[in-house]
Amino acid sequence: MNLNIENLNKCYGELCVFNQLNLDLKDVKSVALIGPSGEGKTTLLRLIADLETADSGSISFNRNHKGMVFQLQNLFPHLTALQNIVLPLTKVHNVEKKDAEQQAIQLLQRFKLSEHANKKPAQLSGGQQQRIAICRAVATNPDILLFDEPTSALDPEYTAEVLDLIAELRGEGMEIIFVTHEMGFARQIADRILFVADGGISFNGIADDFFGEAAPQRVKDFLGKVLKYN
Amino acid sequence: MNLNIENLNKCYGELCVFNQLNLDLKDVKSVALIGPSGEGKTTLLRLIADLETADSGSISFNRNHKGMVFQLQNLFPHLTALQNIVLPLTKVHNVEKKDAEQQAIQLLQRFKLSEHANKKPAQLSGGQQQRIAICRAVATNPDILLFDEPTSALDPEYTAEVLDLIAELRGEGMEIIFVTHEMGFARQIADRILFVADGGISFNGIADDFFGEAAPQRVKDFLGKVLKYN
Amino acid sequence: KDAKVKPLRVGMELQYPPFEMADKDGNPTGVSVDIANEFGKYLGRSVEIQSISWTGLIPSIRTGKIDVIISSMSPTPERSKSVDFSIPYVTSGLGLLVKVNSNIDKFSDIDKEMIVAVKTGTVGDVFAHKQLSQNTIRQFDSVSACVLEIVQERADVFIYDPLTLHRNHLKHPNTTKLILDMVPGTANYSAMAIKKGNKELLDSANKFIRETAKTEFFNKLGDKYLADIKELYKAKNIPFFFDIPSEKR
Amino acid sequence: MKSLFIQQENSPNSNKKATIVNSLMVLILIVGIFFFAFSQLDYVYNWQSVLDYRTIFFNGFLLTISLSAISLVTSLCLGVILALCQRSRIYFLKIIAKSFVEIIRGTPLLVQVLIFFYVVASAFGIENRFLNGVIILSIFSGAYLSEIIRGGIEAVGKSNFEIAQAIGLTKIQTYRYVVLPQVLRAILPAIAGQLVSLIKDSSLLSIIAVKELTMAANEMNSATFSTIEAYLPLVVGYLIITMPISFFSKYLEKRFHYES
Amino acid sequence: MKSLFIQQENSPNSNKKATIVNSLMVLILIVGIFFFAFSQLDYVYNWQSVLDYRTIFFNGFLLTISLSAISLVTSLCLGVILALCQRSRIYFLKIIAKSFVEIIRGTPLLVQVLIFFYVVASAFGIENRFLNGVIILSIFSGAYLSEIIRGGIEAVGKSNFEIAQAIGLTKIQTYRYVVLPQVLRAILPAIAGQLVSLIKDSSLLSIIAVKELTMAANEMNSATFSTIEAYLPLVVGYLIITMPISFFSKYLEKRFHYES
Ligand SMILES: Nc1ncnc2c1ncn2[C@@H]1O[C@H](COP(=O)(O)OP(=O)(O)OP(=O)(O)O)[C@@H](O)[C@H]1O
Ligand SMILES: Nc1ncnc2c1ncn2[C@@H]1O[C@H](COP(=O)(O)OP(=O)(O)OP(=O)(O)O)[C@@H](O)[C@H]1O
Ligand SMILES: [Mg+2]
Ligand SMILES: [Mg+2]
Repeated sequence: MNLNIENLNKCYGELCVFNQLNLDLKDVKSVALIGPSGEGKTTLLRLIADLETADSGSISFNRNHKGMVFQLQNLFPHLTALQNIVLPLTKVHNVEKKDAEQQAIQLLQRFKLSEHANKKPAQLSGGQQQRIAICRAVATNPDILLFDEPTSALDPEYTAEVLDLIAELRGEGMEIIFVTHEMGFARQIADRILFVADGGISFNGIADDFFGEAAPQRVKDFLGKVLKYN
Repeated sequence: MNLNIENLNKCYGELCVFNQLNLDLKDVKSVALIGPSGEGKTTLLRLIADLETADSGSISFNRNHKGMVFQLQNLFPHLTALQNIVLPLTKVHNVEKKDAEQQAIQLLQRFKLSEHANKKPAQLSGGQQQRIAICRAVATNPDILLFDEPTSALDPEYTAEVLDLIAELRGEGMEIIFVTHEMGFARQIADRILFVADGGISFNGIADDFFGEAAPQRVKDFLGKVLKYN
Repeated sequence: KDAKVKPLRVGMELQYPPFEMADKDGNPTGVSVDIANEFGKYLGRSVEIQSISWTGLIPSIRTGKIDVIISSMSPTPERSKSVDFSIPYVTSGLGLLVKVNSNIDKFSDIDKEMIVAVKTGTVGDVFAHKQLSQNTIRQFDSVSACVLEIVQERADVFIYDPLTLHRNHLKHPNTTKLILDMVPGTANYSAMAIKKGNKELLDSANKFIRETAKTEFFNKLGDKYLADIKELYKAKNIPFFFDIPSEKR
Repeated sequence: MKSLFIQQENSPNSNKKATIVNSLMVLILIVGIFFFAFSQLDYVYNWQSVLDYRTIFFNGFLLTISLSAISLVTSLCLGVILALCQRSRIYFLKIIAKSFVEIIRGTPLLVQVLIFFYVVASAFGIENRFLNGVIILSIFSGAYLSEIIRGGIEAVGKSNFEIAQAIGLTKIQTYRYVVLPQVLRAILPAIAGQLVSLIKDSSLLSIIAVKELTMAANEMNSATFSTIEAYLPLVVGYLIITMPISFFSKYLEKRFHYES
Repeated sequence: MKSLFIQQENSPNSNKKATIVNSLMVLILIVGIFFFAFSQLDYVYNWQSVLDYRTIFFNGFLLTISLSAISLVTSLCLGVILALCQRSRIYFLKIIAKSFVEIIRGTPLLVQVLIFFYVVASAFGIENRFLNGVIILSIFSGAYLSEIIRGGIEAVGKSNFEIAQAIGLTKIQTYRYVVLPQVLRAILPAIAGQLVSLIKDSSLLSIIAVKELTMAANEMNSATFSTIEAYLPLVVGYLIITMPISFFSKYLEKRFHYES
């Protein structure tokens, strides 16, 4: 993907999350957004996903069709897993209902979720819900997947399941941008790490630099706190 | 604390969580309950806290007055932080309203939460909510504190805050029993680790043994999964 | 000219047998229905009867949704400010319904302590407020409620038209007593109500009543619908429904 | 033995046997009270005349059913539209919807019937009484329904709108496939209550000469001088219409039920 | 200019100026429609009679207020009790409460008034009409309120009961300090709607000779045959009583508001 952001400003009332943000990414495959809480990771991802509009500045991104997965409650509570996957296919992408269902079932099979096809979200564990949400995003054949902390609401055991699935998709060549607090995962998967803080991106580089000695003090403080009890 | 459980059975309908459970703890100060999801950690803690009754068997515990903190949503949403702390003091422990408020304010000050005294839960971050819930439990001067995954719903940054507070209380001599998925924390704080799985307690020993080579295969498998992306 | 061809729309509330009532199939029938049909014949117009509950009758006539109300309505000066009344086509006094063991035998036996029941807005209501202003007067929306008041001994006397009282007395013979010869001079009339200003129809109505009164039409109606009462009235020497004194014409 | 009278803790399902035993007891109690009360009454019953007038009653019953059925649908539509207008970003629509709801809810149906039929409908040339009845009932009930629906929509979690936007649903699709089914489940009991009210409110239409059930009972009552005998079929008639709504709503509530 | 008619996205507060401008437009529209409708009408007004009957209206107004005020309190109490009974683990209480609610909601108030007053109350020797009115209204409205309250209680998160148990609150304390305040906020709009209905339903008590506001209008109407003139004061009277309830409930809704 190529992503270019120029002089972007984004404020909520008084609070300016981004102040003259500039970013230029060329030919990267997977990007991790990391940073302290409330500094703008979600906002940046939503701007990229066209779910939010900037106050000024420009974003140019060479990936059109995007699939999005949120932190939690990704599924409509009144629909079964299968219906959740089928809904955007039939209503947004105009796939025939039969074809959509078949496609969904195949996908569920592939990710070993077939037995849950007819369960409602409340009957599924958090990890299962997130994996089905990923299925839904994948089903529409997106150019890129965007994840906003897809595992932060999960038990550590389920976390591994979801991260495994994302790693698998990455392995098959799917491009991804993800917000995460799983430092180990970011290190393994991301070929670019952006540290979002203080109204901009205060680190933009590869994982080894981010976790290494050369990282800025701000990043080191953050990592110290997060990894304290690991 | 001394905790003795004999031949305890606990079933929910068909599903038997504990089958002839036996446990004998003498003179321990802090206990960590660890185990796979759905195997009975919460159930055990609730049995100890008298929030659940066993089908058969006996529990004898030499700590009467217990303070409990849950995984999330510990606070009543319609009350401010201060009111949440004051409510059990005045209504359950018959403290005068004025005294209760003063006590609560002192406690909030001590834990650096005074500025949030008059906020409702929805205006507080998850970490702040959990710390206020701990204040509430501490305010009634319990003999022991019970925690059920108090940080699993929190961002890693906030997690450190809450764990720091628990560690501080432990440091002051407060006895605790806690369910956790934070392996590092359990290792540092617990002088006894119980592995809850397969209808009983399949490991009961000190932390070094639990994380060491001598641990049973079941425990090793579990730790492998949980620590995979660390 | 056109108005002549249009059907005559007659409004009535079918809740006052045998003047206005529904037969077993729900069709309007009764004295007023026969009068309406006769009036239609007289005008050379077909008749369309609309069953409307009481509250709706007045706005219906005043906004021109119907042409005439023939529904046992009593003219009063106050009401005449809102609609025009024809000359009366029916008369009746007021009667009393009392508890079976009551010591009331005539109007003057009613003392100040007694509770009087009336139907809201009826002539009985107006009369009670004038003549019995010292008594407790309870107003009800429905005749049934008034009768139940007497049956259950909650009220002492119900002032209403004798015909209805008679029917209700027959229904509750063990708990009620009927007093027909009430007060002399409390004559109560029924007239047609017509939209204010519709002089043409009003004149026709008056002419129709005057002319028909000279025929046997009303007598036949009496025999058809009111045979039993006619005997009773004759025995007690009370003027019958269609014996309207000539000064009212 | 105890389990026959007191439901076990933590057992979500009620004991069938206990339900039956206790239902019988309640039935006996209710019948007992009424039997006692009616026996205290010195009243001569006359059921024959009620039987004679069954046609009137039956026609009124049919009219009430058809009137309610149509108004039920139209008032639901109106309720949805009003609720959406109340949430609209166009001030004019919003204020007009809010004023409308306040005025309609604040004034008696009787007056609305009178003013609508004799003033507004006349001015706009709507003559058919049945149609008038449907319009009045729909307006009245629609105002109440819109408040219920608005509350329901506001209770649907914000995340649903977010997800819908993210997967590319249009605004209309979001309401159709996401909001509506969830709202429906939340507000079913309230809706059912309102529809039951609507059915009973239809009795006021007798003042514009719509011959519904209550008017039938009144006519029967005055023709036969039998108040209690006439009103008992009325009770039964309304229960026959309203009960299925109650049961159907309870059934839907169960069917739509999912933990949230 | 556009912001005068369309609310900005993401701005939760509405523009004051726009609200005023649009309110005026709505007002003009409503007045216009009614002015047109009334002007189409060929009707001779008789306002003098309204003036003549002002004492009756005023007394009826006072009676309606006191009747509603008392019934409002008692019906709320009854609604709470019925809701708790419906949730009770004692089958008998549960079934009796559920049957009661279904029967009361399913039958017309008119019939209930008649049967209660002439059959039940007279069997039990309750004579006072005002008291009878209060009882009947409370029963009727209480049944509706209990369903609203039950729904509200069921919507309070289970975690609240857990926490309450953990910090040692008794069952009564839990309801008093935890459930009630949360329920109240959730069901305020529904409660307000029901209370407004109660006030208007009080008009049916005229059939047992309780001289409330509607009866005053009926009396004037039957004496003077001025239907529209008699019912306009009625509209005003009811709006005066119901508006404060609407506003007060909206105010409470805002005050109790907290994100959940
Ligand atoms: N719709 C909104 N209205 C007002 N403020 C908002 C809105 N959305 C976000 N903010 C604020 O913008 C800031 C950045 O929010 P954002 O959600 O992007 O942070 P984040 O880095 O994703 O944090 P977290 O790790 O907690 O998810 C926060 O201070 C937040 O309060
Ligand atoms: N009230 C209940 N009714 C029925 N089953 C229950 C109930 N509470 C718990 N269970 C079941 O008992 C088992 C043990 O539950 P428990 O909550 O103690 O597990 P846990 O070890 O705390 O899991 P987690 O890590 O997910 O919190 C689970 O399978 C759960 O589904
Ligand atoms: Mg975020
Ligand atoms: Mg648990």
